[in-house]
Amino acid sequence: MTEILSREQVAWRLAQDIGDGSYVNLGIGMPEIVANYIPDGREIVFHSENGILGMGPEPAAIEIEYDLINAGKKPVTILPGGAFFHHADSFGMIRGGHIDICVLGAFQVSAKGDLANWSTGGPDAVPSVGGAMDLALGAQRVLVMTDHNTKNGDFKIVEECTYPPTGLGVVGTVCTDIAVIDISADGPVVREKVSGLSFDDLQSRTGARLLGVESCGELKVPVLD
Amino acid sequence: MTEILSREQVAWRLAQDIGDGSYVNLGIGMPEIVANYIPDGREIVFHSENGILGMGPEPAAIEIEYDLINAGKKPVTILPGGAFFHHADSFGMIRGGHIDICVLGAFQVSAKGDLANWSTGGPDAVPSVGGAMDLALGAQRVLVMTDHNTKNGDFKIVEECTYPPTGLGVVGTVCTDIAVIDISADGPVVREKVSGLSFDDLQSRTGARLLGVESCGELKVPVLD
Amino acid sequence: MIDKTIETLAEAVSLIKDGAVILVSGFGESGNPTELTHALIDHGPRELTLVNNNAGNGHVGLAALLEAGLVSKMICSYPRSSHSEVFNTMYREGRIELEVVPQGTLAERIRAAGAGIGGFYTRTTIGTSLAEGKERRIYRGEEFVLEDPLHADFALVKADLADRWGNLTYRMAARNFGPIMCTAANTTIVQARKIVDLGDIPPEQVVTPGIYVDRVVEVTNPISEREMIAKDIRYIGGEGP
Amino acid sequence: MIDKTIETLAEAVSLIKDGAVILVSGFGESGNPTELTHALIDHGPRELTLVNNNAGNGHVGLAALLEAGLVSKMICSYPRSSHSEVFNTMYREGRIELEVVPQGTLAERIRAAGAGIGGFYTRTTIGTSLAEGKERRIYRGEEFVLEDPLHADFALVKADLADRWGNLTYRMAARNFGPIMCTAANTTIVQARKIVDLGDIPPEQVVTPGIYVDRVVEVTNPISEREMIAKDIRYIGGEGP
Repeated sequence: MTEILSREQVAWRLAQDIGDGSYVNLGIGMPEIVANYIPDGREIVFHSENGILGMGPEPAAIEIEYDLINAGKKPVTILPGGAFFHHADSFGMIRGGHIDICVLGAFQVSAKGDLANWSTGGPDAVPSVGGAMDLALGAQRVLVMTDHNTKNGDFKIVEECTYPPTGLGVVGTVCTDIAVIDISADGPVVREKVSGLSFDDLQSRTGARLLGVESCGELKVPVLD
Repeated sequence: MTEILSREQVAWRLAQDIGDGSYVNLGIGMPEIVANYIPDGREIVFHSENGILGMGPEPAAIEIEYDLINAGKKPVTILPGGAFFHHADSFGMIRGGHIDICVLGAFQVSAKGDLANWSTGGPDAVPSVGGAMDLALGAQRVLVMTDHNTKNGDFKIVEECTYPPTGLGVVGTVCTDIAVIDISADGPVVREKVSGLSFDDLQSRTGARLLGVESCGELKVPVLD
Repeated sequence: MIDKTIETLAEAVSLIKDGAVILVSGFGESGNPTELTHALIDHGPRELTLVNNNAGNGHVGLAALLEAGLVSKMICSYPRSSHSEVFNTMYREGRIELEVVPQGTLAERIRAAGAGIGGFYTRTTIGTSLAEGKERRIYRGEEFVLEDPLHADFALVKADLADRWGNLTYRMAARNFGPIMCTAANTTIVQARKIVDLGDIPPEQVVTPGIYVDRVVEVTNPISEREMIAKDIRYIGGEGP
Repeated sequence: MIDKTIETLAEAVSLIKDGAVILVSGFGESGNPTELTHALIDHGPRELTLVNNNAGNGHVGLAALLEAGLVSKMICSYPRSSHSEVFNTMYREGRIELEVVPQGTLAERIRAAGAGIGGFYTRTTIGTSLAEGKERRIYRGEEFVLEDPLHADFALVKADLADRWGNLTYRMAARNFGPIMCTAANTTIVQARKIVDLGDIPPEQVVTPGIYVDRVVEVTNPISEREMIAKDIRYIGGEGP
């Protein structure tokens, strides 16, 4: 039987790849929970686009400061060693390649690492790009956190993105609910897949040809509440 | 007999043209003494390229701080309301047109307001531009403070600069030891000249055709120590 | 003597005319000059172009300004939010023009305007629809697009401390767009929580030097847009809230 | 755990190799990382390119580095000064290359490198010999020249306070080029007057966030280049001064 990871387990798995001392930006939404699963002993500095380094967890209700919110507009805290700066400095930091890792959600990731995560291109949508393009292009390494398939079972890892791209060739690794896939120069390489899932099964759920059949390992995560 | 202004008197005359509340950058050297002659009751904010607004006068010897120097590398003070900022911010302030008045020295000023003040173009000179070009182009109004002629009696106000230009069409007014001359779209207009000097005499000491024979007034300055 | 302090919000915004381009500080509900924005509604200039990261939330501040029919164009990075129904409706009905700019490019365009930069190259938007029609440059093997500075007639900015020279500090992450917006407008109008004596802000701690600021009005207890939105309070003009 | 503090000056500069491009903070005699510069002389890499506003004074710091024969090129705005005889002589004898950049363009090129900007347009140098051969742009009727970012391998920077994350403050006008240089180098090496505990620098007062800093060494009583020059003291390498 195929084990499917919960969102928390995907976040946990992704967090294992964030090394001690990294400067990390967590995208709005699902990526934010990655902060909860950083392994003990690793000191990570979280960046928020609205001008924060050293961002800490959500405060207790009584300590909420509305002048201290993250890019997702949620109340946060600041840790000792943190800093505030203005928006041009904050995006200079991103664009200038100073952020080690950015974790983003995705509508689609292509075999070449193209990312589509800002617009479904629908005629009725209010176009809203925010900082997605800056982050996708600027971060040293983009980690994508996503379900492997859409709710309808459509591919999210595809040969070519059909949704409008956010950036081309930017994705380093995709962590899904069934696999960890690195985007190499040759295409997507499966690093790990969940137990009970054959490589062929994984391929059948993926819209791009996968490499790594020989080398891939097992995607193991702890039980999380 | 023609009265010739001392440097202090030229500085005094120039200072009268600096309105209350102006943001002013004084070039290195002779222009620096303009700060001593700001009329009472006018509050002027002095800018220094190395990241100071609200710069105050030279300190007493015992209070000298070598971390607090002006663009000419001389010890200065900072007034209440002053601010420090980095070099990119300081030159953004200049280039962005936020400095109201810049007072500069000159080798030559042309009839069209071209300024030459950074290099005599000599083959042996070590080329050194500093902030001169940024200031000449960025300040809202450039006031030039200079002797009317060189020590050899050569013209400094000329039809065309023969020295390498610092900026084209940038000079607003020239204050010399014998006249105050505004650079208009039609050419240099004499606003004031010292008593005892005829317009023709002034013209003979000037390398560009002067306007304002009808309207020019007398350049009056107090006796200064 | 330099004294940039102004007694009333109404006087502070009184110079703003029809057709003005206005930078409005804030990100989400932090750093918004809500009281200045409400004073602008009362003042009532029309056909405004507004620049903000977002496009207003609930029925207060920027959203109330939109709802009052005074705004013909928004320049922003992220108009859509959970409380942006005013903008969404106007946009769908074709009653407001939208220019979407990536957040970092928006910030850099504002900074460029303040710093006298006549355009800059960024990799952001390369390979996307937002780069269409833009000039390109290859530098060290990488492709960049040319972006223009974004100048404005006015900036409305919320600060924490201010003095009579216009020196400003900001509180925590409410700093966001404030410092760069102050530099990019012909006239910068600030609401500060507290006006302090000249010299009370140490010179190393000044974030916006007064040279960038024209008018400062004290708003001691600024209202929280977040609380107003949560309580579904609408700004109806005139006396409040 | 993040700990960017380094015990010795020698270790701090030990990675710098022949041919490196190095940003050196300071303006005149304020904000110069003199101790780091002297440690670099002892370390002895050759064919360096240095970026500083000036080109060294007297026979200490930058001037001593030039005099030691380790530098093949200077990029600066104002090499000439009353005490720049070391540079002047080397330049006249053709022993050092010089790139003169207007001070504001120099600062903006460094900032651009740090902020991922692939070139920018400035009016500075228009109409002058320094604009020759540069790409132009007309924007709103005004002419601008294109300038490239100025990236470096290393930055040597003097700060006032630092913490183990590399957050920095600067003292008075010694700030000058420090904050932008920290952003533009692959490896930023800082000498700070005092290393303080994490959290001792309030987050609103951090001038350089630690993300830009790689190594910090404490130099409690930094020597004054001005005093050394006045006393005509020469740095002779090894033990001092």
